[in-house]
Amino acid sequence: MIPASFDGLMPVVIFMGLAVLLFFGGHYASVLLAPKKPSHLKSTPYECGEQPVGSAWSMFNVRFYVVGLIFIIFDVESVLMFPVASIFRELNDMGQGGYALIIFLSFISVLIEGIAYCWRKGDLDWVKSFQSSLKKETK
Amino acid sequence: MFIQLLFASSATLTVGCALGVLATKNLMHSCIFLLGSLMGVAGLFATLGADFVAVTQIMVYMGGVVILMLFAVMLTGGKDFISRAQNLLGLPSSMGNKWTYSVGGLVGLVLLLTNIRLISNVMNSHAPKVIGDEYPSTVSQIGHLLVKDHVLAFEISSVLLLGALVGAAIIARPRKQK
Amino acid sequence: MNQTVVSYLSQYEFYDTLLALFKNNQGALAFTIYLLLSLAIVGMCATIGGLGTYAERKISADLQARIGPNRVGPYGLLQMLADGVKMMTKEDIMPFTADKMLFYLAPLLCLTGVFATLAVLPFSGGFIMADLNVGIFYLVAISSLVGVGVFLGGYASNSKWSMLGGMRGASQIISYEIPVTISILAITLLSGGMSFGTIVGHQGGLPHEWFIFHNPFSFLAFFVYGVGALAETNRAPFDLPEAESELVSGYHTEYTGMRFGFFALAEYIEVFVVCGVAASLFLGGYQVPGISLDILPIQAVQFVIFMTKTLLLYYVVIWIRWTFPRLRVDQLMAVCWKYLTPIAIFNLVGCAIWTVAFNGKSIAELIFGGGH
Amino acid sequence: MMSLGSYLIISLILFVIGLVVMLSRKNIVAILLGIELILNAAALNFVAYSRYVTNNLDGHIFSLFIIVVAAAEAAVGLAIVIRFFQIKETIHIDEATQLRN
Repeated sequence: MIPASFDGLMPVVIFMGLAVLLFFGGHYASVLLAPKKPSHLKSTPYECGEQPVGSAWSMFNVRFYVVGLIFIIFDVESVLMFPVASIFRELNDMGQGGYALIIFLSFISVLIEGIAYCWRKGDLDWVKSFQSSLKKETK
Repeated sequence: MFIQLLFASSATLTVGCALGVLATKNLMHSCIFLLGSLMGVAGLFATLGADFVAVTQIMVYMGGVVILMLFAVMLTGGKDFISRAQNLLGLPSSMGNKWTYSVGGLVGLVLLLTNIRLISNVMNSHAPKVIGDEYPSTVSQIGHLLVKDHVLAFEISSVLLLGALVGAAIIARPRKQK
Repeated sequence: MNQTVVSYLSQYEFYDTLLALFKNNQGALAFTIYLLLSLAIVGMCATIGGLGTYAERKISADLQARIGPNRVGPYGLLQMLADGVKMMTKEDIMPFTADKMLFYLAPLLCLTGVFATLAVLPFSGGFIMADLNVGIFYLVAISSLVGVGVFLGGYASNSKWSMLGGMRGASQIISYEIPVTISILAITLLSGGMSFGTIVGHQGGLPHEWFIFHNPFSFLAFFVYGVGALAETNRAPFDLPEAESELVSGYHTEYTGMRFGFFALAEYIEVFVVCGVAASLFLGGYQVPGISLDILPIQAVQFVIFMTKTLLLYYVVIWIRWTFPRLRVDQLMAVCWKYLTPIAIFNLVGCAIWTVAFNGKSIAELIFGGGH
Repeated sequence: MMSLGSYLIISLILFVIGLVVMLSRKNIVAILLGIELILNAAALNFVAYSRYVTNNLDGHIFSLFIIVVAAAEAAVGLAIVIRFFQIKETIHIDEATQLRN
């Protein structure tokens, strides 16, 4: 059999290397084949044919950040749940299913509190004023 | 052989991109260099046989923290993040001239040598074990540790995350201008 | 232990003759096998990606009672080659206001994130490049590079359309990662392992042995995963980051020629990967009904079964695209956070309770009484 | 080449670079980048010791929780940065002189 030092890391690295190779190969092919007639007008950012006004790197609404914030907390919680979930069945077979279930559920219940809080406070609404006005109309 | 190559490339990526974080003045580029550096650290974890920690590193940092930082950069004034008055390595000139750097460097060197001298005794008495090439699966062991030995840390971390979520949501919530 | 395609092949005799050819250098032989098979998989996936664009047009034409591409080659089959050549011979334009380094880097990130997922995709019992024991978790993690790539593509162009598309795309991709991850967590819980070998090994060839019909919660989880995966790959009806009618072309508005081609290729391969994951997590993967032998011809049958399931799902994805209208941004976020995520958490809790209550048995085993 | 010492040296370099980033930058987000580098150096040390010295997985658990705490810290820190920017219209660290308002 194969020594374990050749375990799954090698294909992962090879695939990443292939992506890089394909990227540079494609660039090289396009350098060889593509025409090169640069002009100032061609390389202006597209703004429906008008002269671009200002830079696009301007400020954005905070709600993007709030979405990212909720995401990262849930992401980390799911990361912590993965090893416990993968031995859950094993624990159940060992007769410790109840114990595992209590641990797992108490962990998830905190997660649910988080999403319930954000829901209650309206962080999950994308456009607050719009939705509240809709509710008023329907009332 | 392959593992050594992986180690060398990951170490290069880690250190090189960390230097990039230090040297570049554009904050967006800094974030991307940080991504490269953290990816290198993930590779180093993989060479240490810590497959679960490596993938966690990729998942939390690459998918989460870096995106959050990119968002934060965008939310705090777009392009206006190029800092002024820096010399080599991105250090601001207010931090000192060549004399401060050379004296500080000397002191640091002396301290480093002293520390190595001190630590080498400990290192020799607890000689590292000879490590074979085997990389056993860590996932189920980590799972067992999380539900047995470290169950308190596991549960409390969820409370910590809840606190972080609530606190950060309160701070960052858009509010009306007075 | 991680099983790989090399360790699978090494149980046959021809491996030893190959090893003798390589002067007993295990590393070189393993590298050669990996490299050749990787090239084969990448070639196959690129072809599937190219055929995806063709199938997309043909199926949309079919649904709208048109003919679709029929000029290049028989039935227009060579359309994808024509597209590829066209991509390569287009001029590469970069906006002069762009952030040059990040503009180069963005397609590479997308491409790397998608290609790296191919390493753990289980094409058959032996033909899985690396059956990592963190398999599915690794796949979820590494595909989040695509989100960074999309954001950077939008940012670096310094065009307003791109910037809007990039912000939307990044927030959409990260949001929908949560229900997808939690659904996968439910399957991990049922199968008791994260590697694809374990997950597929716990299912059988016939539908009642699949995880989708394991219990009511996993049935729901399949749909949560499906919707979330559609959104993660920016497919319609969740194609807000590249909505033509609102944002011109979204985050790749400023990309031309080959660089645009990389974005498109990454997207189509990602759809294929997502379908493959759905097939192997919920629909039994490569399992052949009624046969438990492990010989080389069986591998070919398993490969065919896996590809059939995956391509059928691919067809469904295209079908959905031409059937449903696009969502609005606030609806998009509401679907993710107010419907999918709570349902996914509910499924996870349900699966956990089911596992403890019925000792991990599926519905079919409970009704017909089967071994554990 | 692969030994405990080389991992420790990489971790040391990472830590020092993170420290310099933290000390030298005036931009709050850049300071958070430095903190991430420092935390990663610590996590790398834990895993390296876990493989070469103690031979059990407690080090992995430690670095797992380091990553968790780092994510929480980044979330809260960046939220404070954004709030600070909304009040002061800048993210220069020297402007942060008041505890209230």
